[in-house]
Amino acid sequence: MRLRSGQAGALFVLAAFFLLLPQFVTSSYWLGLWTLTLFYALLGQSWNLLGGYGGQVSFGHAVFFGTGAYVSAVLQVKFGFNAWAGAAVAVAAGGLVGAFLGAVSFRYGLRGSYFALVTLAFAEVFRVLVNSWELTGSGFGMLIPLRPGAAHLQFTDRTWFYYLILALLAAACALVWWIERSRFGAYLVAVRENEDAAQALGIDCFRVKVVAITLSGALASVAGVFYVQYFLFVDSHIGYGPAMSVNALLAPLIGGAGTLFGPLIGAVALGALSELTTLALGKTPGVNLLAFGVLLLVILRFLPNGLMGLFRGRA
Amino acid sequence: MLAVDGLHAGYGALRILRGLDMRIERGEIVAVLGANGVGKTTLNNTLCGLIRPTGGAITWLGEPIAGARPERIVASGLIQVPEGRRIFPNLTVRENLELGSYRRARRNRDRNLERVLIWFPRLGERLRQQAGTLSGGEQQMLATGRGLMGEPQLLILDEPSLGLSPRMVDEMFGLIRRINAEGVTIVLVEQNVVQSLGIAHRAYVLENGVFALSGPAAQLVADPRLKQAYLGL
Amino acid sequence: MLADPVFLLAVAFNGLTVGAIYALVALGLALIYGVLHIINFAHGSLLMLALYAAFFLFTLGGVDPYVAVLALAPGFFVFGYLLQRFVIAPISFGRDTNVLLVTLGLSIIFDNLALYLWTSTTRTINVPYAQTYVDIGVTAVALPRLVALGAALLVGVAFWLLMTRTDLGKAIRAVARERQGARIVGISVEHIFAVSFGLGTAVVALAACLLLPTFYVTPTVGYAFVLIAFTTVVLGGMGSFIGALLGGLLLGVVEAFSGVLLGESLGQIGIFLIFILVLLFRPTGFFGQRVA
Amino acid sequence: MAVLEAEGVSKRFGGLQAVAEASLRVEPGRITALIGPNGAGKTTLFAMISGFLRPDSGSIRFDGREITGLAAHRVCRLGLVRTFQIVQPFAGLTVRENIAVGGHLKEPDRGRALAAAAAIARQLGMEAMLDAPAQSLTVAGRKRLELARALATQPRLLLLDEVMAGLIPTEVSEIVAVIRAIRDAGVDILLIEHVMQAVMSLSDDVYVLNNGRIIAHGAPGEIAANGDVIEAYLGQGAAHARG
Amino acid sequence: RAQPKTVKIGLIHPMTGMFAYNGAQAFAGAKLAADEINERGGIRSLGGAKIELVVGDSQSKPEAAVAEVDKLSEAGVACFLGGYASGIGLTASQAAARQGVPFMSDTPVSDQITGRGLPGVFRFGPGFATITTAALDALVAINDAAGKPAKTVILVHEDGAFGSGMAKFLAAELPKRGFQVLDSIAHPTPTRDFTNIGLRLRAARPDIVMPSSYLNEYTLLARSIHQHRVPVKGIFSVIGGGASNFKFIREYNAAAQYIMDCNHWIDPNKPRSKRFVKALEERKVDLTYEVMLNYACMLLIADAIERAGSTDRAKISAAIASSTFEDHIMPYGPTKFVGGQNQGAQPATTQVQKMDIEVIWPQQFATAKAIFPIPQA
Ligand SMILES: Nc1ncnc2c1ncn2[C@@H]1O[C@H](COP(=O)(O)OP(=O)(O)OP(=O)(O)O)[C@@H](O)[C@H]1O
Ligand SMILES: Nc1ncnc2c1ncn2[C@@H]1O[C@H](COP(=O)(O)OP(=O)(O)OP(=O)(O)O)[C@@H](O)[C@H]1O
Ligand SMILES: [Mg+2]
Ligand SMILES: [Mg+2]
Repeated sequence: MRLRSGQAGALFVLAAFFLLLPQFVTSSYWLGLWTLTLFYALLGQSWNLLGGYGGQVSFGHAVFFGTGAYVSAVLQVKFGFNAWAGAAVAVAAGGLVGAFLGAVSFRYGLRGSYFALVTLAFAEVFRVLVNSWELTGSGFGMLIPLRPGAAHLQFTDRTWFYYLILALLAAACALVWWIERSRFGAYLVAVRENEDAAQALGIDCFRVKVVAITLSGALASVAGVFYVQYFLFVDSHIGYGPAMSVNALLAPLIGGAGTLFGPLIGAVALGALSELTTLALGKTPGVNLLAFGVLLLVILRFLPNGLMGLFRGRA
Repeated sequence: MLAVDGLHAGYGALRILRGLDMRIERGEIVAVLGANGVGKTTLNNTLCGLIRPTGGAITWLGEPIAGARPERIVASGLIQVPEGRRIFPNLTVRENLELGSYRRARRNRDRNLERVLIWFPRLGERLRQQAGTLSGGEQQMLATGRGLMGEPQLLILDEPSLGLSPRMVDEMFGLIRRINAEGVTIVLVEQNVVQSLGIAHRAYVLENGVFALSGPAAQLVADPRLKQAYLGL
Repeated sequence: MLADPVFLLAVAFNGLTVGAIYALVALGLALIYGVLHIINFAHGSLLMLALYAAFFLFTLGGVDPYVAVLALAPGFFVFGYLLQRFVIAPISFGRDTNVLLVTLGLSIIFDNLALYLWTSTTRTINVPYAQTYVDIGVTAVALPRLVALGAALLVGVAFWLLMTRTDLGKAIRAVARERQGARIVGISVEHIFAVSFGLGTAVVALAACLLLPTFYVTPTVGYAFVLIAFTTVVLGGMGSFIGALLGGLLLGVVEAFSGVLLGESLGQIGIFLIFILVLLFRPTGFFGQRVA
Repeated sequence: MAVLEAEGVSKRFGGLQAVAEASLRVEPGRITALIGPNGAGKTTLFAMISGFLRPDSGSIRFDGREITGLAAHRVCRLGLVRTFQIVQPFAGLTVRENIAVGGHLKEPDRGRALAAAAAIARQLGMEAMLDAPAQSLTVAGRKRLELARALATQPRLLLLDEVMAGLIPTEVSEIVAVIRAIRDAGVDILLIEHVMQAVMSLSDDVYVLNNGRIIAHGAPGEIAANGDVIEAYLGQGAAHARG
Repeated sequence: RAQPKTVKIGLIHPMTGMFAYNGAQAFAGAKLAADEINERGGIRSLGGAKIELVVGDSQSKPEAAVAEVDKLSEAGVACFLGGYASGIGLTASQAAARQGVPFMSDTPVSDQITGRGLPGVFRFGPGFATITTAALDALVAINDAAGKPAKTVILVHEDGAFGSGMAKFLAAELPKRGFQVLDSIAHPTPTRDFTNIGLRLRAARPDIVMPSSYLNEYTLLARSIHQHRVPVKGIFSVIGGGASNFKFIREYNAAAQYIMDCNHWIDPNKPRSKRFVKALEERKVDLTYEVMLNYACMLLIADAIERAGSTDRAKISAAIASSTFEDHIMPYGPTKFVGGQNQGAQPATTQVQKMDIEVIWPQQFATAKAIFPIPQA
């Protein structure tokens, strides 16, 4: 299937916007925000692949994110790996954790909320483990030594981080776009809709789900690697805490789960929302978050299909 | 007993019923016939309050009920045995039947349960089985039994013979007659045209959102238009 | 130390009393979870609100938490009922993922409202009986702990009776799986949802009243209990109340022992390992049933 | 050689012997029907043949190959496909997408699978609904969708579980013609049906299952006259011929 | 000369989330100092420019802290103060260094804060190594003075950077000082129940329990030790969240009695400290170490700006680095930064005695004598 001209146009505008953004945004604060937004979009896209397309709702996506972050950090700090090599291993590790988690939970036919809670529990197990293990820095967390230079995946000019995350997100979107149009994607969606029927049509549901969770895990660990290189620090709460799991599902759900641009749109919307509320009400601690919560409900009330529902409804 | 005037209903922009008129008298068996997807089930669901009509009036026992909440309609004795059974798969057969009298006739629950089990002995053998594991036909019996547990004044049966063996179909039709004889008014939606017309007093034929034909059942059986459209003769 | 049976019994019993609170929080969650099929992210925040309510009743009105429960349980039932019926349901349009987001939004609102209204200061109450000990042979147990254990057992059994013996309970279970069918027999699905949410919230209020004498209140206090409550629910089996009860008690004991063996910190792993093991070998939990 | 051979297949649910020592054969080029009272175990037998349930005992061979206990998706890949009595659509997908999922078994390309889906829909008279979401179909529409999806996999043997329930007589005749055409295209068929009009006119071979056991086997005419079958299944009402 | 009317100081405090209480306390301390400076005429070398505090809520999360650092440095803050927890402090100070804005850490104890050699990152208070060494000195001295009744120790600590860090140092050092470490018990934050730890302590019968936890857990732990009548000779905590919190002492006086704590604390004998304590009472702010350190840091920053005579960040940074500021409330000598770490920084050891918190060590700051071992009733 080829792109229709409208889609191609939209894609072009989008690409141009993001590519040229650093030309206009000189504030490092704003550039940082955009970088974080794209980071959330990437994390959200990884969740979207499994949860949105595959219908396997995970509440513990931190388990992949944290693995990416920790593996790359540990390899660099404790084993002297080059950051790029560490990143490659970390992404593979994220995929592996995904495959393992998928293999055990899907083998027993865990579905729906059960699966959600199992992922949550796995994230918790990992959190407790890295928090007690000497190798992972236990309670201290992992601090990556400053070593500026592209060779170490550290950039003093943060514009490069922005382009890095943009490229990663674009790659993730391309992957999802390709999946959407492939047999695998059709199978994934079929499994989401009805496993019995899928099985009857010759689909190996187990395999499809395991492949999906492996890809999703690898993508989330890309986000983890990025986080660690960007902030040069990770600890158990950041890596495996529930907050990151919530971040992973928030953007795609707000934007529109099971849609290509849902996570990006969701991340942008959430970023804007939290900026606006902080700007308007940041003086008293908590009030801005309160307003954020209220606005979240308002969005849901009027856009039950997520923001992508807006576009779809019109089309 | 039930009067439907100029009823309109549908799903969103999709208009299915476009001005139905219908009268049901106490004690009747009325058959509603129509090809697949013309809107028979939509009509039933609108009568029961599951779908809000977009126009027209429904008068039940002298009161307007168009747009009323389904629990109110059930409480007043208008009960349906739905298409697709809609039994509670996670409850036992017994619990399914008990919930049939959630809104009505709770007091006579034990007596009614006994009656239902006489009509459907198979259910009696399976009282503690999870309803979701019943065979297709057994589920149909359960759905019918559950409807009867509420002591309906008007019972709407949406394809009660679906998935039943020929012998059970006969029994089902016999049962419908008996229930009717006990004073329950019946609206029967069926694909089994010949047999339904065999027990119905009157019938309506739904086409393109309106009733294209109606009249006494005996008369309709012989109607060439019906034969042509439904029996392919 | 580990060979000392008295010590082990003391640990076990203590685990039971802690598990009782888990069970109570989980019972509420199980109900909401079983019916709405969704994780109520606001559960911890509701616990927090109930703790504050009990706290202020005590400090401002001099009402003992054990007396306050008589007002708070019904009060929170109504609160939960209204919350579901007029906030969660209309906003979520009955969609699972949206319910999830709505409860997430609610928890953000409640937490920060509490922070704004009552600040982040830790608050505790001092009741005389918190220091009263009951000697049960192997160990001395604080009275509030015993009360909590008793209450959890009672509520667990009451819930089980409610769900299996009453029409309301059957309706709740029916709605969980077949909403259209429920409407057809005259069950108001919206009402049942709200009742379930209300009941779940009421139990949380009860848990709060039992917890307050030996615990503290801060705007984030709920998080200490939600994760474990989720775990309990799955362990016990979805929609099973006896399961939630036993799951909670078991987790309390497991936590106690693994805490003693591995240290409280790593000991948390004990809980999750049990959880994962159970899921692997009995994927539906102890009492969960699988419907084809 | 028979396409499908089930021998002494049994299945027990708790205290209930749902299928007991049932044996049947599907001969190539013929349409075989499985009938029997409600709860006789027909669907259960289908589930075992298609790999959804593992039989307690007995053996099932497809094309001479042992498939007992093989996973459902593997059975399907061998060319044995079932439909569900209690329909299982991919509710959120359109009819076209539903059918294409079946088509993907043999056709990796998305575009071609979607095109093939449209062709099958046309064959079954569903082209008007191609872009409707499956959840908006009526029960009869969903039954047809079951058939369409199964057909899209280009099976060797098709197991149809009450695909005609809920159709009016004219529609039954249409589907009967469709099934004949499928058979003529070289697909063997085993079907469960309560609509006797269809069973009588379609099938070459009839097996009757009662209480989990095969109680009769023969040509449709013989079966209709069989006293046991009348007693257990057809009922006396069947004496006055229907349809 | 056009002088700026205000000098902006960015406060990176956790105003929401897990550490909201600590953030609020920290803010109160900084605010008190800023108010005092402004009342007394602001920064004189800048023509009486007032100090304007700009709060950046770190939400108890590093990402948010970094975003706030970026935002505030663009808003023109001259210097940052804050961090609270080590993870936040590490990332926030790094971001500040990137922006070239000096960063004064308030309470993070990880020695990595200044150990990374980031320019412009300072810590006024002591780090792990200093605190533990001081704690051990105090412990040994107090034990010796009592005739060495205590020989065995159990460590109880929260499992994050701060508690684990403490425990690691102590476990390595205690044996060298003649104490046997029977056990080291880590617990998460939050921990729901301390009964098991109480039971375990009672079974192991250590002479001394050394806890390092945040306030809520500390409170539960102290209650558990008290309730289970763990027969200890002393409770000696290292940065115990509760032992130096008057709220805890008021509400659980019996459980708090005789607890010793080696922590950030003021020198109570200085006149400025007395004014400080009074001012806090007037403002109804709990007297906790977050308040003290932020107050002291704020004064130090103001002094540096005064000397720099400019809001230029590099100049302020240089002024801090060369600071010899003395007029603060902490029991430190004149300030002297080496590699960002204030060399004079040291903790005080306090003990709860009746309704008060008395300083019992180092001797030159002491307000009371240590009561050890705990008198048996
Ligand atoms: N939820 C829905 N959303 C959209 N369209 C629907 C929905 N339910 C039914 N329809 C459409 O409405 C029309 C009428 O459906 P209805 O179920 O009332 O037909 P019916 O006469 O009962 O058919 P059948 O004999 O197959 O049961 C059909 O074309 C169907 O596709
Ligand atoms: N999982 C199960 N647990 C318990 N009993 C079951 C289970 N599945 C099926 N049964 C029972 O096994 C029997 C056979 O069921 P099956 O669905 O095979 O019948 P069937 O012949 O297809 O009937 P119908 O014509 O009504 O569809 C039924 O009595 C049913 O209640
Ligand atoms: Mg219908
Ligand atoms: Mg069947």
